[in-house]
Amino acid sequence: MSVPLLQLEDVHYRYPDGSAGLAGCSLSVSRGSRNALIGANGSGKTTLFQHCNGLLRPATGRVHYAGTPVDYGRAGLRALRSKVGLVFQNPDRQLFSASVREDVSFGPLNLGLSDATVAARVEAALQAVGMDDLAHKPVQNLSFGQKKRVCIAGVLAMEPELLVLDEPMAGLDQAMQEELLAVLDGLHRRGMTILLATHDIHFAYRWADRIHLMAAGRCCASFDAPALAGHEAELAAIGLRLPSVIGLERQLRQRGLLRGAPPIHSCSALLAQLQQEDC
Amino acid sequence: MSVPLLQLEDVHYRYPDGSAGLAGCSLSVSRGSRNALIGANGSGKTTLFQHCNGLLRPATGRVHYAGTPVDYGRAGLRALRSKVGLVFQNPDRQLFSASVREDVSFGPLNLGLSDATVAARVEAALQAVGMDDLAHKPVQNLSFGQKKRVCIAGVLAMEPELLVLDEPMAGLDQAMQEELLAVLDGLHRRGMTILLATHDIHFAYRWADRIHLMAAGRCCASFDAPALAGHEAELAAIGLRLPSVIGLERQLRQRGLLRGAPPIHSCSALLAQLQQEDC
Amino acid sequence: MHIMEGFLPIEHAVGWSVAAAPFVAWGIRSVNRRIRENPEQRMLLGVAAAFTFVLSALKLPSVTGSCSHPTGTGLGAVLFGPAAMAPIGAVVLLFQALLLAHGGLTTLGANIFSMAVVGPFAAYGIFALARRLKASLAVSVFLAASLADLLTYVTTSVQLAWAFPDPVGGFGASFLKFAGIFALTQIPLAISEGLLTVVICNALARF
Amino acid sequence: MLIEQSAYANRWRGVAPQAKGLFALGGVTAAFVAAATPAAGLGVAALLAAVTIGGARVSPLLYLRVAAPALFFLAISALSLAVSVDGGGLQATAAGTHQAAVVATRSLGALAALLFLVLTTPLSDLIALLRRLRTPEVLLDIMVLCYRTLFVFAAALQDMRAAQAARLGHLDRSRLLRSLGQMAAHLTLQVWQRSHALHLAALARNNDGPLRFLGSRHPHARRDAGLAGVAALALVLLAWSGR
Repeated sequence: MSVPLLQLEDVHYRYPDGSAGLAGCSLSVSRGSRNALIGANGSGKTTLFQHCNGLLRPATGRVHYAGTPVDYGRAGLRALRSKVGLVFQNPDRQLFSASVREDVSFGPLNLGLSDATVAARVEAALQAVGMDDLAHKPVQNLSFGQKKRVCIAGVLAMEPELLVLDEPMAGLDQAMQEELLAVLDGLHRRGMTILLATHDIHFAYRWADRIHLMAAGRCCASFDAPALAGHEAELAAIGLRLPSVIGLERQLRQRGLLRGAPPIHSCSALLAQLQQEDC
Repeated sequence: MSVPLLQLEDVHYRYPDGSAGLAGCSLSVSRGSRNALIGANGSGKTTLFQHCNGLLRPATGRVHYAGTPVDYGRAGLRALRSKVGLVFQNPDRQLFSASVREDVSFGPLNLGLSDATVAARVEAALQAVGMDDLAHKPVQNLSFGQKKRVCIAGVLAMEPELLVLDEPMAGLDQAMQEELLAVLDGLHRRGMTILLATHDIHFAYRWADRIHLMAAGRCCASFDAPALAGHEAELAAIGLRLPSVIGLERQLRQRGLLRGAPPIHSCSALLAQLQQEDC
Repeated sequence: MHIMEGFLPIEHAVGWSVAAAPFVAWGIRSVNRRIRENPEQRMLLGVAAAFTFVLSALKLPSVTGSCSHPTGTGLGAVLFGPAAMAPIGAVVLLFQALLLAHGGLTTLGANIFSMAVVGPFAAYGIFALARRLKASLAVSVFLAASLADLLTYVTTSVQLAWAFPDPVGGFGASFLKFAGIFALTQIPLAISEGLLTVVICNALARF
Repeated sequence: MLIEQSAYANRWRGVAPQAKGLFALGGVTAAFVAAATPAAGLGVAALLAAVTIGGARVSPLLYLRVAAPALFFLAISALSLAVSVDGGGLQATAAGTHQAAVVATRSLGALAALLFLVLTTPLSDLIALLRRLRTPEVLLDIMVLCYRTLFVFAAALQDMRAAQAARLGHLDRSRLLRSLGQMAAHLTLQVWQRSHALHLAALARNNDGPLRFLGSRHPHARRDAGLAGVAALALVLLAWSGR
């Protein structure tokens, strides 16, 4: 197996006010994969993410990026943060500029790139998230879903290798979720490694290559998404149930209603399959 | 049919900055019912809610409460607002005091009740939302879900007849959602009428007695939740699909796998039913 | 720069409280009038106080490399008016004493006088004067914020020197002592605060 | 905020705020009374610190961390009191040293009294106490809203700083200043949005005037205040006799 792109080993972190952040967290993300991190509020997902690009530094334990340990000096952090793009949950707390274009240019300008390069990257990033038509708009006139996409563009413009998103689907209505999903799929096809946090086991099962479960500051299980059915106990330990599509698929296969199709990842896919086999 | 508790008739409203709020919105909520209002972000749900307790006044159209038109004088608004409790989406924008008990006492004190009555109501409201054990904690140390419950307690302490909640489930993880749902079920059993906004058609189908669809500032369809299957076209018009459980149930019934059970409202209930009939 | 709890003799502590009281009282009357005209102002004042508190907890990179905190009074005076800044500043200073042990209760009057009266009025006056003299917005804002910061610190030095005249050189020598010691941190801070306020106003102007 | 943590977690949190206020007042008075004799002043300070740490069970480490900035101010200021500029040189005079000692012990005593109060009493309780003392209503409203909102803003600020740092906004001093300015401007805009939202929320809960709340009940308020009054009086008398 090749070297993982990002690897945390037994990371411990405690906030200055004494509250625990991470307690022996290990996680490995391989290049080009789609990773969903599942955990309740307060399980340490955000703390983990802030370790991914050096915003927080482990008290003990190691963080490796592309096989080398993270260097927490200024140059090292610069390099790491340009490779690991972090999109926070609340757009209103990460967009500061008056206009969309200006905000997206914040990161690449800080990289010290030339104006022409920055301009080109800003346009490319806006296009990747489908916001090029709205680039001149003031940020505060955008919808919540559009703001989320601007946040992603702001990180993409730094051309990271790994995109880390904290609860990207939270607060989005169905149409916006589908738009955002299309953006993520596009990025993944172009080779981007993605790690995102979610509450939603159904979404994780449908979308991810690999699922990581998190509770009480540690990553308590990691497995390939199709193997989810085998991890019912670990899910139950963090208060989640298997997506019902797994049970339904099993029941229908037992009754011979579904034939040799590959595993099905959502109830709507299951329905589509049933209808198709019906014909 | 008895007089609806709340009724909007052809309400139009436009914000001072010119953006449209409501455009011919009609809605009727009957006493004791559970109502889910479904619509995308920006469809006017929040504006509608602000009409429910007189925070906004229709430019044209009428609002009736318990059969009488709303009186927008001071006394009329006081009466209306003590009967229609409004819980906003963001707890950080509606909690005034850092002390949980103080904040919950705010509404009943505004009603001019005696200190003893207020104290009793505060305790009852905190108990109803399951926050009586945590009431000694300062608001800033509560989780997001706990803050939401404090907001609800603050409204319950005014003993409203109609509880209106804007996106109560947004931002909550699964455990918190289940806690909140239990709170809402308890209130409904005690006779409270509930109207809530949501993005989530699955949740609405599972929870509500009556579903209202909203788009572009008007309520474009209202129907009893079990009749959802018959409204595929209206759903499609606002960009939503039928919950897949409806299609699955239909398929399974056609194949004789489900017997005389009443309509099933979620995939997990469907799975449970299948497993049960299997035995 | 806050004078700590217990530092001033009792006559001075009382005296400065008496001196600050009319300004705060006048400020309260003025904001009460604003609230009567527009009830939303009640919320605005409370939120503005929180804003000022949080802003003054911001660590600024200072010219000398050390970090220090802005007073925020200059920006506050320009945004909310000097009259509102007296009650807002009084609450912020009280909270700094109660939540951070920064300043004190017996010295609250003296601190209010320097930071919630002199600072905001100086900022407002300097801003108005600079605008009248046709200085650009940026220059006016810079002068208002940095000079208000400096005047605040001069006032504090006066308060300390008055309370503790030098046994050899009297008030003047004492003033030079206090002003000299705190100049080390305060002058770079005043410049940083001026620059920051300009950046804030530039950003605000674009929204 | 360390003081917050202690105020909600100490053993005397439930004691009526008027009792704690009374004792703190006694402490400040004792500090001023005893100051003429530095030894007595130090005694008052030590006693107050002992009561806070021993009685209310505030962690000594936390106590020191909270006191540190004030002690730093005290050290510099007392030093400048002790020395005089004479001709071209600095020298310590007897009068100056005595004055410095008096001021330092008084400040230590008064600081210890303040710390006793704030480390044992949540700010909500202190605001409720100020309400009983008939503080002007508008100041109380500002206090209540400020106390609630400052945590919201502090969290927002923390998130914004992290977001800027993640996009390399804090790499050097000029970028840092620019980033901080943008952040503060963004926060400034929120002042109006938030106050509007709070206004609506208050209207929705039938408010049309000052913000009123039910104070927390302290079943033994009278007994607490009586005990605290006696303790405060004893402290002042002790300081008087020791000076």
